[in-house]
Amino acid sequence: MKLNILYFARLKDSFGMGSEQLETDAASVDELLTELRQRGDNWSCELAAGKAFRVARNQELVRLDAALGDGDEIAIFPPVTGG
Amino acid sequence: MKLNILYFARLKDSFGMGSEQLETDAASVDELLTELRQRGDNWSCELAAGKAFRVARNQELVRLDAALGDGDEIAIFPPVTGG
Amino acid sequence: MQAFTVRVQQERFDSGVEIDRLSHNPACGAVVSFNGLVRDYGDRQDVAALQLEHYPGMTEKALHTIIEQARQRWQLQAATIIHRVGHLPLGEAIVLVVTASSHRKDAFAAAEFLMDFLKTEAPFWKKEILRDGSAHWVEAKASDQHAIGRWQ
Amino acid sequence: MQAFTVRVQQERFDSGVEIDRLSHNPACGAVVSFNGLVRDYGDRQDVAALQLEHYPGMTEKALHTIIEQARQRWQLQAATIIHRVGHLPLGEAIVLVVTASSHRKDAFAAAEFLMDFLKTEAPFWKKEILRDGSAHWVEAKASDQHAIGRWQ
Repeated sequence: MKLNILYFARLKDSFGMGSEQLETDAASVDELLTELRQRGDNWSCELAAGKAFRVARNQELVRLDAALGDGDEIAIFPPVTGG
Repeated sequence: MKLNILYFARLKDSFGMGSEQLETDAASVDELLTELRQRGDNWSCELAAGKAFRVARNQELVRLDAALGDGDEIAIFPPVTGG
Repeated sequence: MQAFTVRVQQERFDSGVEIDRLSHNPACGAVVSFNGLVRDYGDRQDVAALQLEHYPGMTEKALHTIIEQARQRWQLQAATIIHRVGHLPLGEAIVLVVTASSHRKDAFAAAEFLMDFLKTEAPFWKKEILRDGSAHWVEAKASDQHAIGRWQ
Repeated sequence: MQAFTVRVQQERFDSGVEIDRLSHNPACGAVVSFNGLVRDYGDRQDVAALQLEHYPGMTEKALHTIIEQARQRWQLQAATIIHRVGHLPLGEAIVLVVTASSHRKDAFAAAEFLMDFLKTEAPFWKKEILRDGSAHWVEAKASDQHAIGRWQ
Protein backbone atom coordinates (compact mmCIF):
# COMPACT_ATOMS: atom_id res chain seq x y z
CA MET A 1 0.00 0.00 0.00
CA LYS A 2 1.35 3.41 -0.95
CA LEU A 3 0.82 6.55 1.18
CA ASN A 4 1.62 10.16 0.37
CA ILE A 5 2.84 11.69 3.65
CA LEU A 6 3.14 15.43 4.31
CA TYR A 7 4.92 17.18 7.20
CA PHE A 8 4.40 20.81 8.19
CA ALA A 9 5.97 23.52 10.31
CA ARG A 10 8.24 22.28 13.13
CA LEU A 11 7.93 18.66 11.95
CA LYS A 12 9.02 19.54 8.41
CA ASP A 13 12.11 21.30 9.81
CA SER A 14 12.86 18.52 12.27
CA PHE A 15 12.50 15.68 9.73
CA GLY A 16 14.25 17.63 6.99
CA MET A 17 11.48 16.90 4.49
CA GLY A 18 8.06 18.26 3.59
CA SER A 19 6.72 15.07 2.01
CA GLU A 20 7.53 11.51 1.12
CA GLN A 21 5.94 8.52 -0.57
CA LEU A 22 5.87 5.49 1.70
CA GLU A 23 5.26 1.84 0.87
CA THR A 24 3.79 0.37 4.07
CA ASP A 25 1.53 -2.30 5.56
CA ALA A 26 0.32 -0.01 8.37
CA ALA A 27 -3.47 -0.44 8.61
CA SER A 28 -4.12 2.57 10.86
CA VAL A 29 -2.61 5.95 11.72
CA ASP A 30 -1.36 4.41 14.95
CA GLU A 31 0.53 1.67 13.12
CA LEU A 32 1.99 4.22 10.70
CA LEU A 33 3.27 6.30 13.63
CA THR A 34 4.85 3.22 15.19
CA GLU A 35 6.66 2.57 11.91
CA LEU A 36 7.87 6.18 11.62
CA ARG A 37 9.12 6.22 15.23
CA GLN A 38 11.36 3.28 14.44
CA ARG A 39 13.48 5.65 12.31
CA GLY A 40 14.78 6.92 15.68
CA ASP A 41 16.28 10.34 16.47
CA ASN A 42 13.93 13.20 15.67
CA TRP A 43 11.25 10.80 14.50
CA SER A 44 10.90 8.92 17.78
CA CYS A 45 11.19 12.19 19.70
CA GLU A 46 8.71 14.36 17.73
CA LEU A 47 6.13 11.59 17.35
CA ALA A 48 6.38 10.26 20.94
CA ALA A 49 3.00 9.27 22.40
CA GLY A 50 2.82 12.27 24.75
CA LYS A 51 3.79 14.84 22.12
CA ALA A 52 1.15 17.25 20.76
CA PHE A 53 0.69 16.68 17.04
CA ARG A 54 -2.26 16.24 14.69
CA VAL A 55 -2.95 13.83 11.84
CA ALA A 56 -5.12 14.53 8.80
CA ARG A 57 -6.21 11.87 6.31
CA ASN A 58 -7.13 13.23 2.90
CA GLN A 59 -7.25 16.72 4.40
CA GLU A 60 -9.52 15.96 7.32
CA LEU A 61 -8.38 15.66 10.93
CA VAL A 62 -8.62 12.06 12.15
CA ARG A 63 -8.01 10.14 15.35
CA LEU A 64 -5.12 7.74 15.80
CA ASP A 65 -7.32 4.69 15.22
CA ALA A 66 -8.34 5.89 11.74
CA ALA A 67 -7.84 3.24 9.03
CA LEU A 68 -5.49 3.85 6.09
CA GLY A 69 -6.14 3.05 2.43
CA ASP A 70 -3.95 2.87 -0.66
CA GLY A 71 -3.20 6.32 -2.07
CA ASP A 72 -4.26 8.20 1.07
CA GLU A 73 -2.75 11.61 1.69
CA ILE A 74 -1.64 11.63 5.32
CA ALA A 75 -0.47 14.89 6.92
CA ILE A 76 1.28 15.07 10.29
CA PHE A 77 1.72 18.49 11.89
CA PRO A 78 1.94 20.40 15.19
CA PRO A 79 -1.17 22.00 16.72
CA VAL A 80 -2.17 24.89 14.46
CA THR A 81 -1.30 28.51 15.33
CA GLY A 82 -2.95 30.68 12.67
CA GLY A 83 -5.23 33.67 12.94
CA MET B 1 -37.22 79.03 39.09
CA LYS B 2 -36.55 78.87 35.37
CA LEU B 3 -36.09 75.61 33.43
CA ASN B 4 -34.99 75.06 29.85
CA ILE B 5 -37.06 72.10 28.61
CA LEU B 6 -36.28 70.09 25.47
CA TYR B 7 -38.53 67.58 23.67
CA PHE B 8 -37.32 65.06 21.11
CA ALA B 9 -38.65 62.70 18.45
CA ARG B 10 -42.30 61.65 18.91
CA LEU B 11 -42.76 64.04 21.85
CA LYS B 12 -41.51 67.02 19.85
CA ASP B 13 -44.00 66.21 17.07
CA SER B 14 -46.83 65.57 19.50
CA PHE B 15 -46.28 68.76 21.55
CA GLY B 16 -45.58 70.86 18.47
CA MET B 17 -42.39 72.27 20.00
CA GLY B 18 -38.76 71.27 20.43
CA SER B 19 -38.06 73.44 23.45
CA GLU B 20 -39.52 75.94 25.85
CA GLN B 21 -38.50 78.06 28.82
CA LEU B 22 -40.69 77.39 31.84
CA GLU B 23 -41.11 79.39 35.05
CA THR B 24 -42.07 76.80 37.66
CA ASP B 25 -42.05 75.88 41.35
CA ALA B 26 -41.68 72.14 40.62
CA ALA B 27 -39.01 70.77 42.97
CA SER B 28 -38.56 67.41 41.25
CA VAL B 29 -38.94 65.82 37.81
CA ASP B 30 -42.12 64.17 39.12
CA GLU B 31 -43.66 67.53 40.07
CA LEU B 32 -42.66 68.99 36.71
CA LEU B 33 -44.40 66.13 34.89
CA THR B 34 -47.56 66.68 36.96
CA GLU B 35 -47.52 70.33 35.93
CA LEU B 36 -47.02 69.49 32.24
CA ARG B 37 -49.83 66.89 32.29
CA GLN B 38 -52.23 69.58 33.44
CA ARG B 39 -51.96 71.11 29.95
CA GLY B 40 -54.26 68.22 28.89
CA ASP B 41 -54.61 66.65 25.42
CA ASN B 42 -51.31 65.31 24.08
CA TRP B 43 -49.49 66.36 27.23
CA SER B 44 -51.55 64.25 29.62
CA CYS B 45 -51.58 61.39 27.12
CA GLU B 46 -47.85 61.26 26.19
CA LEU B 47 -46.65 61.83 29.75
CA ALA B 48 -49.13 59.46 31.44
CA ALA B 49 -47.60 57.46 34.30
CA GLY B 50 -47.57 54.18 32.37
CA LYS B 51 -46.06 55.65 29.20
CA ALA B 52 -42.45 54.88 28.26
CA PHE B 53 -40.39 58.07 28.24
CA ARG B 54 -37.04 59.16 29.64
CA VAL B 55 -35.92 62.31 31.42
CA ALA B 56 -32.41 63.80 31.34
CA ARG B 57 -31.27 66.59 33.64
CA ASN B 58 -28.32 68.57 32.29
CA GLN B 59 -27.73 65.83 29.73
CA GLU B 60 -27.70 62.89 32.12
CA LEU B 61 -30.53 60.39 32.50
CA VAL B 62 -32.26 60.79 35.88
CA ARG B 63 -35.06 59.12 37.81
CA LEU B 64 -38.41 60.77 38.42
CA ASP B 65 -37.50 61.74 41.98
CA ALA B 66 -34.50 63.79 40.81
CA ALA B 67 -34.46 67.34 42.19
CA LEU B 68 -34.61 70.39 39.91
CA GLY B 69 -32.53 73.55 40.17
CA ASP B 70 -32.75 76.99 38.59
CA GLY B 71 -31.38 77.01 35.04
CA ASP B 72 -31.45 73.22 34.64
CA GLU B 73 -31.71 71.81 31.13
CA ILE B 74 -34.43 69.14 31.29
CA ALA B 75 -34.97 66.85 28.28
CA ILE B 76 -37.99 64.59 27.91
CA PHE B 77 -37.93 61.99 25.16
CA PRO B 78 -39.11 58.51 24.12
CA PRO B 79 -36.87 55.46 24.70
CA VAL B 80 -33.92 55.78 22.33
CA THR B 81 -33.72 53.84 19.06
CA GLY B 82 -30.31 54.58 17.56
CA GLY B 83 -27.61 52.26 16.26
CA MET C 1 -3.66 59.79 17.43
CA GLN C 2 -6.77 60.19 19.57
CA ALA C 3 -7.22 56.66 20.95
CA PHE C 4 -10.87 57.06 22.00
CA THR C 5 -13.01 58.97 19.53
CA VAL C 6 -16.70 59.79 19.23
CA ARG C 7 -18.25 61.46 16.18
CA VAL C 8 -21.83 62.42 15.28
CA GLN C 9 -22.14 63.46 11.65
CA GLN C 10 -24.38 63.61 8.59
CA GLU C 11 -21.62 62.49 6.21
CA ARG C 12 -20.81 58.90 5.32
CA PHE C 13 -17.81 57.28 6.95
CA ASP C 14 -15.18 54.90 5.58
CA SER C 15 -14.98 51.74 7.73
CA GLY C 16 -11.63 50.73 6.23
CA VAL C 17 -10.00 54.05 7.09
CA GLU C 18 -11.29 53.87 10.67
CA ILE C 19 -10.12 50.28 11.13
CA ASP C 20 -6.69 51.11 9.68
CA ARG C 21 -6.42 54.10 12.01
CA LEU C 22 -6.74 51.76 15.03
CA SER C 23 -4.41 49.16 13.50
CA HIS C 24 -1.21 51.19 13.75
CA ASN C 25 -0.61 50.50 17.44
CA PRO C 26 1.83 47.56 17.51
CA ALA C 27 0.41 46.45 20.87
CA CYS C 28 -2.99 45.78 19.28
CA GLY C 29 -3.34 42.33 17.85
CA ALA C 30 -7.11 42.47 17.47
CA VAL C 31 -9.41 45.05 15.86
CA VAL C 32 -13.16 44.40 15.77
CA SER C 33 -15.70 46.54 13.90
CA PHE C 34 -19.48 46.70 13.80
CA ASN C 35 -21.37 48.36 10.95
CA GLY C 36 -25.09 49.01 11.39
CA LEU C 37 -26.99 49.60 8.14
CA VAL C 38 -30.44 50.83 7.14
CA ARG C 39 -32.39 47.62 6.50
CA ASP C 40 -35.46 47.03 4.38
CA TYR C 41 -37.43 45.81 7.35
CA GLY C 42 -37.78 47.38 10.74
CA ASP C 43 -41.27 47.77 12.01
CA ARG C 44 -42.43 47.75 8.40
CA GLN C 45 -41.53 46.02 5.13
CA ASP C 46 -41.46 49.04 2.85
CA VAL C 47 -38.84 51.32 4.35
CA ALA C 48 -37.16 53.68 1.87
CA ALA C 49 -35.03 55.66 4.31
CA LEU C 50 -34.49 56.66 7.92
CA GLN C 51 -34.43 60.09 9.47
CA LEU C 52 -32.09 60.14 12.48
CA GLU C 53 -32.57 62.74 15.20
CA HIS C 54 -30.32 63.17 18.24
CA TYR C 55 -29.75 65.35 21.30
CA PRO C 56 -26.60 67.38 20.52
CA GLY C 57 -24.32 67.62 23.51
CA MET C 58 -25.85 64.77 25.45
CA THR C 59 -25.13 62.34 22.61
CA GLU C 60 -21.36 62.90 22.67
CA LYS C 61 -21.38 62.76 26.49
CA ALA C 62 -23.35 59.49 26.51
CA LEU C 63 -21.04 57.88 23.95
CA HIS C 64 -17.93 58.85 25.92
CA THR C 65 -19.53 57.48 29.10
CA ILE C 66 -20.26 54.18 27.34
CA ILE C 67 -16.63 53.95 26.19
CA GLU C 68 -15.46 54.64 29.76
CA GLN C 69 -17.65 51.80 31.02
CA ALA C 70 -16.14 49.46 28.42
CA ARG C 71 -12.59 50.47 29.41
CA GLN C 72 -13.33 49.58 33.03
CA ARG C 73 -14.28 46.06 31.99
CA TRP C 74 -11.83 45.18 29.25
CA GLN C 75 -8.28 45.84 28.21
CA LEU C 76 -8.92 48.32 25.39
CA GLN C 77 -6.20 50.25 23.53
CA ALA C 78 -8.51 52.30 21.35
CA ALA C 79 -12.14 52.67 20.28
CA THR C 80 -14.10 54.71 17.77
CA ILE C 81 -17.84 55.35 17.63
CA ILE C 82 -19.29 57.17 14.63
CA HIS C 83 -23.05 57.68 14.45
CA ARG C 84 -24.77 59.38 11.53
CA VAL C 85 -27.82 61.65 11.78
CA GLY C 86 -30.18 63.16 9.21
CA HIS C 87 -31.62 61.44 6.14
CA LEU C 88 -30.20 57.94 5.50
CA PRO C 89 -31.46 55.98 2.48
CA LEU C 90 -31.86 52.19 2.48
CA GLY C 91 -28.54 50.33 2.54
CA GLU C 92 -26.51 53.21 3.98
CA ALA C 93 -24.42 52.76 7.11
CA ILE C 94 -25.85 54.33 10.29
CA VAL C 95 -23.27 53.48 12.91
CA LEU C 96 -19.70 52.25 13.17
CA VAL C 97 -18.02 50.91 16.29
CA VAL C 98 -14.35 49.89 16.19
CA THR C 99 -12.40 48.45 19.13
CA ALA C 100 -8.70 47.60 19.37
CA SER C 101 -7.12 45.40 22.01
CA SER C 102 -4.23 43.00 22.55
CA HIS C 103 -6.79 40.27 23.10
CA ARG C 104 -9.44 39.23 20.62
CA LYS C 105 -11.93 38.33 23.34
CA ASP C 106 -11.68 41.84 24.78
CA ALA C 107 -12.04 43.49 21.37
CA PHE C 108 -15.15 41.40 20.59
CA ALA C 109 -16.78 41.83 24.00
CA ALA C 110 -16.14 45.59 24.10
CA ALA C 111 -17.56 46.13 20.59
CA GLU C 112 -20.73 44.21 21.43
CA PHE C 113 -21.05 46.00 24.77
CA LEU C 114 -20.66 49.41 23.10
CA MET C 115 -23.41 48.58 20.60
CA ASP C 116 -25.76 47.19 23.26
CA PHE C 117 -25.39 50.29 25.43
CA LEU C 118 -25.48 52.71 22.52
CA LYS C 119 -28.84 51.21 21.50
CA THR C 120 -30.37 51.84 24.91
CA GLU C 121 -28.49 54.84 26.35
CA ALA C 122 -27.42 57.18 23.56
CA PRO C 123 -30.10 59.74 22.63
CA PHE C 124 -30.76 58.87 18.98
CA TRP C 125 -34.22 58.37 17.48
CA LYS C 126 -35.10 56.79 14.16
CA LYS C 127 -38.03 57.79 12.00
CA GLU C 128 -38.85 55.34 9.21
CA ILE C 129 -39.80 56.90 5.90
CA LEU C 130 -41.87 54.54 3.75
CA ARG C 131 -42.00 54.27 -0.03
CA ASP C 132 -45.36 56.05 -0.11
CA GLY C 133 -43.80 59.05 1.66
CA SER C 134 -45.45 58.49 5.04
CA ALA C 135 -43.26 58.35 8.12
CA HIS C 136 -43.40 57.15 11.72
CA TRP C 137 -41.12 56.99 14.72
CA VAL C 138 -39.56 53.59 15.42
CA GLU C 139 -40.57 52.09 18.76
CA ALA C 140 -37.84 50.88 21.12
CA LYS C 141 -37.39 47.11 21.07
CA ALA C 142 -37.62 45.01 24.21
CA SER C 143 -34.79 42.85 22.78
CA ASP C 144 -32.43 45.84 22.93
CA GLN C 145 -33.35 46.41 26.54
CA HIS C 146 -32.75 42.72 27.27
CA ALA C 147 -29.40 42.78 25.46
CA ILE C 148 -27.81 44.93 28.16
CA GLY C 149 -29.04 42.59 30.88
CA ARG C 150 -26.23 40.10 30.39
CA TRP C 151 -23.53 42.73 31.06
CA GLN C 152 -24.88 43.47 34.52
CA MET D 1 -21.85 38.12 -5.36
CA GLN D 2 -20.38 35.05 -3.65
CA ALA D 3 -21.98 35.22 -0.19
CA PHE D 4 -19.53 32.86 1.54
CA THR D 5 -15.92 33.37 0.54
CA VAL D 6 -12.59 31.96 1.68
CA ARG D 7 -9.22 33.23 0.45
CA VAL D 8 -5.63 32.32 1.32
CA GLN D 9 -3.14 34.79 -0.13
CA GLN D 10 0.23 36.49 0.28
CA GLU D 11 -1.10 39.93 -0.70
CA ARG D 12 -2.56 42.47 1.70
CA PHE D 13 -6.32 42.86 1.86
CA ASP D 14 -8.51 45.95 2.22
CA SER D 15 -10.89 45.56 5.19
CA GLY D 16 -13.09 48.43 4.01
CA VAL D 17 -13.63 46.89 0.58
CA GLU D 18 -14.50 43.52 2.12
CA ILE D 19 -16.95 45.08 4.61
CA ASP D 20 -18.58 47.14 1.86
CA ARG D 21 -18.93 44.04 -0.30
CA LEU D 22 -21.06 42.39 2.44
CA SER D 23 -23.02 45.59 3.10
CA HIS D 24 -24.91 45.67 -0.20
CA ASN D 25 -27.52 43.10 0.81
CA PRO D 26 -30.51 45.14 2.01
CA ALA D 27 -31.53 42.30 4.34
CA CYS D 28 -28.28 42.69 6.33
CA GLY D 29 -28.49 45.23 9.09
CA ALA D 30 -25.32 44.14 10.85
CA VAL D 31 -21.79 43.57 9.56
CA VAL D 32 -19.03 42.58 12.01
CA SER D 33 -15.34 42.33 11.15
CA PHE D 34 -12.28 41.01 12.94
CA ASN D 35 -8.74 42.03 11.94
CA GLY D 36 -5.84 40.06 13.40
CA LEU D 37 -2.47 41.82 13.23
CA VAL D 38 1.17 40.90 13.77
CA ARG D 39 1.87 42.07 17.33
CA ASP D 40 5.14 42.98 19.00
CA TYR D 41 4.66 40.31 21.61
CA GLY D 42 3.79 36.71 21.11
CA ASP D 43 5.98 34.23 22.86
CA ARG D 44 8.70 36.86 22.73
CA GLN D 45 9.10 40.63 23.07
CA ASP D 46 11.32 41.28 20.06
CA VAL D 47 9.31 40.02 17.10
CA ALA D 48 10.13 41.70 13.78
CA ALA D 49 7.91 39.59 11.51
CA LEU D 50 5.98 36.35 11.14
CA GLN D 51 6.37 33.64 8.55
CA LEU D 52 3.00 31.96 7.92
CA GLU D 53 2.90 28.42 6.53
CA HIS D 54 -0.25 26.50 5.63
CA TYR D 55 -1.50 23.24 4.13
CA PRO D 56 -2.83 24.16 0.67
CA GLY D 57 -6.07 22.39 -0.10
CA MET D 58 -6.88 21.39 3.45
CA THR D 59 -6.83 25.05 4.55
CA GLU D 60 -9.61 26.11 2.19
CA LYS D 61 -11.62 22.98 3.07
CA ALA D 62 -11.25 23.62 6.82
CA LEU D 63 -12.30 27.28 6.47
CA HIS D 64 -15.40 26.34 4.46
CA THR D 65 -16.26 23.70 7.07
CA ILE D 66 -15.96 26.28 9.85
CA ILE D 67 -18.29 28.62 7.95
CA GLU D 68 -20.80 25.78 7.48
CA GLN D 69 -20.75 25.15 11.24
CA ALA D 70 -21.41 28.84 11.90
CA ARG D 71 -24.33 28.85 9.43
CA GLN D 72 -25.93 25.95 11.29
CA ARG D 73 -25.90 27.97 14.51
CA TRP D 74 -26.73 31.51 13.41
CA GLN D 75 -28.73 33.35 10.83
CA LEU D 76 -25.90 34.43 8.51
CA GLN D 77 -26.39 36.12 5.13
CA ALA D 78 -22.73 36.25 4.17
CA ALA D 79 -19.22 35.70 5.51
CA THR D 80 -15.67 36.24 4.29
CA ILE D 81 -12.45 34.75 5.65
CA ILE D 82 -9.13 35.98 4.28
CA HIS D 83 -5.91 34.57 5.74
CA ARG D 84 -2.48 35.67 4.62
CA VAL D 85 0.57 33.42 4.33
CA GLY D 86 4.28 34.08 3.75
CA HIS D 87 6.37 36.85 5.30
CA LEU D 88 4.34 39.36 7.37
CA PRO D 89 6.19 42.27 9.05
CA LEU D 90 5.14 43.71 12.42
CA GLY D 91 1.86 45.63 12.28
CA GLU D 92 0.56 43.94 9.12
CA ALA D 93 -2.83 42.27 9.06
CA ILE D 94 -2.79 38.46 9.13
CA VAL D 95 -6.45 37.53 9.05
CA LEU D 96 -9.80 39.12 8.29
CA VAL D 97 -13.20 37.68 9.18
CA VAL D 98 -16.37 39.51 8.12
CA THR D 99 -19.91 38.34 8.92
CA ALA D 100 -23.23 39.82 7.79
CA SER D 101 -26.62 39.11 9.34
CA SER D 102 -30.00 40.71 9.96
CA HIS D 103 -29.25 40.50 13.67
CA ARG D 104 -26.28 42.06 15.39
CA LYS D 105 -26.04 39.28 17.98
CA ASP D 106 -25.74 36.68 15.22
CA ALA D 107 -23.12 38.70 13.34
CA PHE D 108 -21.03 39.13 16.52
CA ALA D 109 -21.34 35.52 17.68
CA ALA D 110 -20.56 34.08 14.24
CA ALA D 111 -17.46 36.27 13.80
CA GLU D 112 -16.09 35.26 17.19
CA PHE D 113 -16.92 31.60 16.56
CA LEU D 114 -15.15 31.68 13.18
CA MET D 115 -12.03 33.15 14.78
CA ASP D 116 -12.04 30.67 17.67
CA PHE D 117 -12.36 27.70 15.35
CA LEU D 118 -9.93 29.07 12.77
CA LYS D 119 -7.31 29.34 15.54
CA THR D 120 -7.65 25.67 16.47
CA GLU D 121 -8.80 23.89 13.30
CA ALA D 122 -7.37 25.61 10.24
CA PRO D 123 -3.89 24.36 9.27
CA PHE D 124 -1.81 27.51 9.59
CA TRP D 125 1.48 27.76 11.48
CA LYS D 126 3.30 30.88 12.58
CA LYS D 127 7.06 31.21 12.81
CA GLU D 128 8.26 34.27 14.72
CA ILE D 129 11.26 36.03 13.24
CA LEU D 130 13.12 38.07 15.84
CA ARG D 131 15.07 41.30 15.38
CA ASP D 132 18.36 39.40 15.60
CA GLY D 133 17.32 37.25 12.64
CA SER D 134 16.68 34.08 14.63
CA ALA D 135 13.33 32.34 14.23
CA HIS D 136 11.18 29.79 16.04
CA TRP D 137 7.79 28.16 15.60
CA VAL D 138 5.02 29.57 17.79
CA GLU D 139 3.56 27.04 20.23
CA ALA D 140 -0.21 26.56 20.32
CA LYS D 141 -1.86 28.37 23.23
CA ALA D 142 -4.04 26.55 25.74
CA SER D 143 -6.28 29.67 25.82
CA ASP D 144 -7.15 29.14 22.14
CA GLN D 145 -8.09 25.54 22.86
CA HIS D 146 -10.23 26.71 25.79
CA ALA D 147 -11.89 29.39 23.66
CA ILE D 148 -13.77 26.82 21.60
CA GLY D 149 -15.04 25.11 24.73
CA ARG D 150 -17.86 27.55 25.30
CA TRP D 151 -19.40 26.86 21.86
CA GLN D 152 -19.87 23.17 22.65
